[in-house]
Amino acid sequence: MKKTLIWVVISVLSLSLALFGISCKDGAGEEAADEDAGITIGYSLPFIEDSPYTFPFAEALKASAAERDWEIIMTDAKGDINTQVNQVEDLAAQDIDGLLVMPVDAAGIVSVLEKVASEYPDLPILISNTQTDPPELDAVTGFAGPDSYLEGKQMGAEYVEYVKEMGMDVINYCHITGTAGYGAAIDRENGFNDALAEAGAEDMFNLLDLQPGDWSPDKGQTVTENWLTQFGDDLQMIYSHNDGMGIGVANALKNAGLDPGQIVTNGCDGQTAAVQLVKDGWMLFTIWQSPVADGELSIVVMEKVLNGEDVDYFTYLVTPTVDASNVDEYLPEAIEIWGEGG
Amino acid sequence: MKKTLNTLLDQKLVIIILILIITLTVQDRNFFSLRSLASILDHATINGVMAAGMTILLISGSFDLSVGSAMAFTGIITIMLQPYGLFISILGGIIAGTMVGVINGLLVVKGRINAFIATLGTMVIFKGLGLALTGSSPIKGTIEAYKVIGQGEFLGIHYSVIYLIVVYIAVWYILRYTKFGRNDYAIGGNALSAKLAGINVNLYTFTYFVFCSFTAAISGIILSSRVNTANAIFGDTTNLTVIAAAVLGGTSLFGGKGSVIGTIQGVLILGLIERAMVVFNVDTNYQLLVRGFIILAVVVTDAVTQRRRQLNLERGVV
Amino acid sequence: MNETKVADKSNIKKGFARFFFSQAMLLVLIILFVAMSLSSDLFLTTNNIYNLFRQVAILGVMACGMTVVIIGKGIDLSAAAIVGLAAVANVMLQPYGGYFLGVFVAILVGTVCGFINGYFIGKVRANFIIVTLATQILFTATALIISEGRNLTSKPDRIYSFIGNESVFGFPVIIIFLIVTMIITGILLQRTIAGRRLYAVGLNDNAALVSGINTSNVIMGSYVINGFLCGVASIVMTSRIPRIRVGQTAPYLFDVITIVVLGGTALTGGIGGIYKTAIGLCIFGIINNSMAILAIPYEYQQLIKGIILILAVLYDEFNRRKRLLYQ
Amino acid sequence: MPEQKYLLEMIDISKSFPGVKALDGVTFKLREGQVFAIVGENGAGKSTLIKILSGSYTNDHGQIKINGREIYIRNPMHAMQLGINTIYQETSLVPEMTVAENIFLGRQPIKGGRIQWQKMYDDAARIFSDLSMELDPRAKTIDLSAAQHQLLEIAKAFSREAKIIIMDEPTASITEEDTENLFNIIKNIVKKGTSVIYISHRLKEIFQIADMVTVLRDGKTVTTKKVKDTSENDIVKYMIGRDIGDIFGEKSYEATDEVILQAKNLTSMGLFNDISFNLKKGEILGFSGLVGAGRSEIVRSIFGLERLESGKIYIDGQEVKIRNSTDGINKGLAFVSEDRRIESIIQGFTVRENITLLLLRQILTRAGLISARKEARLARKYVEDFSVKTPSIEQLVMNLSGGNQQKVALAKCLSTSPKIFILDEPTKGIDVGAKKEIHTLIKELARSGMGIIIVSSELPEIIGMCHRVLVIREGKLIKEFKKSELNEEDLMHTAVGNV
Repeated sequence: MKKTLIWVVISVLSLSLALFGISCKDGAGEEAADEDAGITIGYSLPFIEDSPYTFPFAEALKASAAERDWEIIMTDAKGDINTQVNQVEDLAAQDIDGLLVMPVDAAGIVSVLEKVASEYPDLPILISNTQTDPPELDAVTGFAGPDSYLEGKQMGAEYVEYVKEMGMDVINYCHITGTAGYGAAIDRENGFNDALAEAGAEDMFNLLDLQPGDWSPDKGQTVTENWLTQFGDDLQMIYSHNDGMGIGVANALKNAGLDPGQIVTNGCDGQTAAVQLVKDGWMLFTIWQSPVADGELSIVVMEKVLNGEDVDYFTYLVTPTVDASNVDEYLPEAIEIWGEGG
Repeated sequence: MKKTLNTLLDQKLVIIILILIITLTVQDRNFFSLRSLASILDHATINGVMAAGMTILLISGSFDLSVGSAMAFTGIITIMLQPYGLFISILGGIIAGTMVGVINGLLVVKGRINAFIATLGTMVIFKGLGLALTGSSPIKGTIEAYKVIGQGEFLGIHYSVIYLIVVYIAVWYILRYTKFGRNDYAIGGNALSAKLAGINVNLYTFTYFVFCSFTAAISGIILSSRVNTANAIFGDTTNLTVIAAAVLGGTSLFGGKGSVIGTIQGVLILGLIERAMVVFNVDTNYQLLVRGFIILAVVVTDAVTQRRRQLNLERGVV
Repeated sequence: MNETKVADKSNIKKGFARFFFSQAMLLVLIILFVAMSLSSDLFLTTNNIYNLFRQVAILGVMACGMTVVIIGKGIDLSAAAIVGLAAVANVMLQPYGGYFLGVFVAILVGTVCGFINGYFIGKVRANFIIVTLATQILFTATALIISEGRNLTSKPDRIYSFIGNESVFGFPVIIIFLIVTMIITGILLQRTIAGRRLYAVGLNDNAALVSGINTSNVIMGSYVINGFLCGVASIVMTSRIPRIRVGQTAPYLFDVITIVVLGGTALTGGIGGIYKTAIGLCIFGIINNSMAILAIPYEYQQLIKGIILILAVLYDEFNRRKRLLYQ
Repeated sequence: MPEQKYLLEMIDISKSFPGVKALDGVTFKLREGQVFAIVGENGAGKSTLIKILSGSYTNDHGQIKINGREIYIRNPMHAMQLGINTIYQETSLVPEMTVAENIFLGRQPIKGGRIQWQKMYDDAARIFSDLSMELDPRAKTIDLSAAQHQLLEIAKAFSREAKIIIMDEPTASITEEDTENLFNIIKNIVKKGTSVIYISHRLKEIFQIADMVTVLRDGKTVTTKKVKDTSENDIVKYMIGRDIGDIFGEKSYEATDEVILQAKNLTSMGLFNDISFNLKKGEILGFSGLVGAGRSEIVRSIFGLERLESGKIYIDGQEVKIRNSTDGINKGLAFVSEDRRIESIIQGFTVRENITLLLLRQILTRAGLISARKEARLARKYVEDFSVKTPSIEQLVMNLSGGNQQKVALAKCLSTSPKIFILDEPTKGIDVGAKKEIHTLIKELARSGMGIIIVSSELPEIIGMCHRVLVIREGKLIKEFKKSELNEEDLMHTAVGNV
């Protein structure tokens, strides 16, 4: 009795639903017509709370989309490739005019991009901020964002220069990486090492230890504290993959009662605190990678694509180095982007 | 009247699903098509398959946090073994993933360790193992044919939909019509009587752990083929999602109670919510908030209705 | 006559055995400690020992709260998220009302979060795992939204970083702070009415109810205390590490649970205490620190941590069985 | 038929644990189709004997024979294969499963690896009709009453072609009426050739059902007699080695007229309604009736454990609102639940912790912390006052015997020196000796001016103890009996409603 009743209720509901669905589909035609008036683009973010970078970046995307009064649908994959694959498919299904993707996993994202491209042949797809692996895909219209591999090289070069200036013949350093397994971390590691190789300076750089810092200040600080007890005065430099960890490193150095520059470190992003540390001499340099500029870049490129202009596959974000020489120019802008203590 | 209300409450998940589907249909005219409905199932597959295994384990009164790691580990082994041919690699992957369950089972049954802590341990261990094997960077598949498993389509519908359906029918049948399944309820419901009835409680508990990891291994295969990559960080957050889905479906965390029919409903609800976030273009900053509230809402209503039903039972109303 | 002699003998033997086996984890700790001191001369330097505790201090404070909750037959999967949220609120408000406002808010936020958990688990009687799983998401989301996902810096000022980075008579304040927190929580559990009632509820909530104990309030209380301690932990954290990132606390959760369980507090409720947790904390700290000192690559660290956790628990279980033998 | 050979022989069985000699040369012989009662105080060795027979323990000495063949019982499973089935006090059924499946648990009918549900239901139905039980094979076990659980257990054992069924306190938690029913069933299975070993503290039952009775004391067999050749008082004598005369102690005395507790129209929808009564200082008031008639619910709601929808409660003439047990205790009530294991005491606590649980306020230091010294002193005092037999106050309560556990429970409740004391089944599953002590204690309390309410399914207890008895049926107050009018038959008839 009980059961039958409930199933009657449910089947009635679902029947009405089915009819409803069909009726909706009939209406589809004209709706489609007036919807095409405005432009809608989809953006698939990897992991919003994983890095402080993503947030202002997302804001910038929204802002510059709003300027062009585009509607932008954003999803957050929470660092899970499977979720991102699903979300990319869902976004594509929302009859959008353009799709932007920041991959969680450089290689893992490829197949879904190919699938979407084959299903929606005239949907332009842009990779944003983080490159795919392989970096160039037929399925994809192009890439817009920083080249984290180049940044790695850039940072490597900076250190080589520093060592040469100081006239050291060998420098003992530790290497703190981003979250193990994430694209940017791998690029910045390879880039750095290749830079040393190209400068023929491998043997000048003596790696004491490598630990992941998960992009995090606290990890950066903890790891550094351990290194200080472990290597003591042997330690001369710490290569960090981003500002967050770099700031942690600097903080540990301060607490250990060292003087600025006694052990050199670096950042990458150009967060206010980092730029300040460069100013105060705790950091040798940081790489200026403005999330705002980065976000805008993606939209600009997408706009070009939508207007049918032909763009070359890679559009890189310029990422100048911030060091003692030019730090004052960048400080105000940094505050503007990241806020006072940001 | 009260009767109807209670019966409706019994089926509240179905109702929720229907409501979600209706609202989605209203909002998105492309939604109510075979293809997009299938895509809901398709997206539910990876977590869904694991949730089925988790349900069996939960019913027996145990718990597994290591499914995520097992899934990722399977993928890694499979991709690494690909040079030795497709079959070997898949077999190897599944064995590897299932090993996690074997170890969990041994720790819990022989070592008498609390399942929560044992699987917490294996979760860390196998993630570490994965990182060590891959040098903590993703590894790419080399065999084209392998992609078919996770990406192949039939009339625009992913095979994965079929896997999901098959797994659920299989598990449903197992739970209802086999000793393996009935003993599950017996052990979860009253381990002592199970023992006295001559059921080898330890052996079965062990096999439930193995089965759970086996489903995780299947998911691992599907995922690694779907993205044709393996990475130790895959599935970091999976375990709680999977457990949440099962519990959403009315499976008790204290054993003896539950069904895959409930679980699949839980899985679908979570999937539909994800889709709704996209369709309604929920601001990314608030998507998390929504997820949290939904889970909280469900568990609270569940607690409340449970209370009412108990009260009615005492008072012979029902 | 003869019998009594036998009895005495066996009693002494029993008593000794019971003590010996009840101190299993202490033994593990000592063994680890000795092993480390031998395997690395860096280990036994004051500097390193301080370092060791500085790094687990935050976890230690959280572990106190978690112990309370677990004794009450619960668990709080949102603890780490609470710390994160409290820290964000703290640092964001400092500009407006200085450290005192910040500290106050941190504690307040923590307690409120604890209350939310407690209300749904204690009063509404919803499943604690799912509730705290949900609130974990909620708290993280809130922190994300109010901080706009940015890294925040609490001004590195001597007053504020006093707890985290200063020392008195060469002894790090942070460690004193940790010890004090543990002592207070310990007293709360062992020597107060509330504590005794918590154990009662953890062991048998029906009997507790019939004995006129308002179990809902006790359970709720345990979560509130945990929330409060999470607030405290967030203060320790921000004072030690002025730079915070939303979500950086996430990995703390499993560490904290590991610590509590390592100590031997049972997830089944009513058994355990701060003394055990303290041991668990030391073991965890040593493992952590030795990994670094012995420069073990990250991938293997995970592996080893997991294995040690399992071995420790196995050993503890083995001893529990032995101990029962001598009951 | 004397020359019929024995089905089961346990000869000169001994078993000792570190320090204790639990069984010392116990011998007893069981014939086919016999109901054999084993009685003895707690700690007399009954449970050890049964545990040996059901394979949980192994005897260090002596031999066990079935049909004259010596056997060695390895474990519970093996015992079952030998046809020895034990029905434990706490039922061993799976709540979420159907009745039928519980019967066939672990041996469901299978064809081609597929469980035959229909067959299972049919077989179950057949068994029930065989034993003339009224059970629905498709019903969920969780919805069954305590009595039905017992029946189901018997059916389960019977379906296993048990030669011997051991029943440990089967009537502990069921009403007199269901007991009758149970006995009929037992008679049925005995007719079918199964033998029953029956353990109970309720001597009356033994005379209703058993053919033979063996009395154990301190691990030794005191005597084995045909039931018809002995009397209740003899057995009690054998059990405790002395003549205690009337189990319920010396004759009662008059209560005062001063009303201490008054209940007006207590109603809780679906449980009980419009219950009004009053309780006098020094009076022992009994609540009788079938289990599930609402007796326990009424007293629990007075103590604040269940919600009252309407009605007023007055203590010493003052109206009081009792929302929860805390209020109850503060208003001078004390309550001992019928379920010792689950509700009365905390098994994982030591004797000390249990006793002082309600008194913590009295043993605080100036700093407001619990003083270990004061606590220990207090605990020792109560252990002595209530003559709790325990090695030390640090002993875990779970290691004490039922009687001593109940004493601890009483000590805990009385530590608040209540005005009104409510006891739900105070002597359930407790051996005769401890029973007597508890009854005497209750009477002393009453004499000292406490108002006492006893809920009990044991009519002799009710009659022996109470000044007045209220009979509850289907949630209504049916009749009030004065001491003078009390007799088992009337009480029983009123309770089941055939007057």
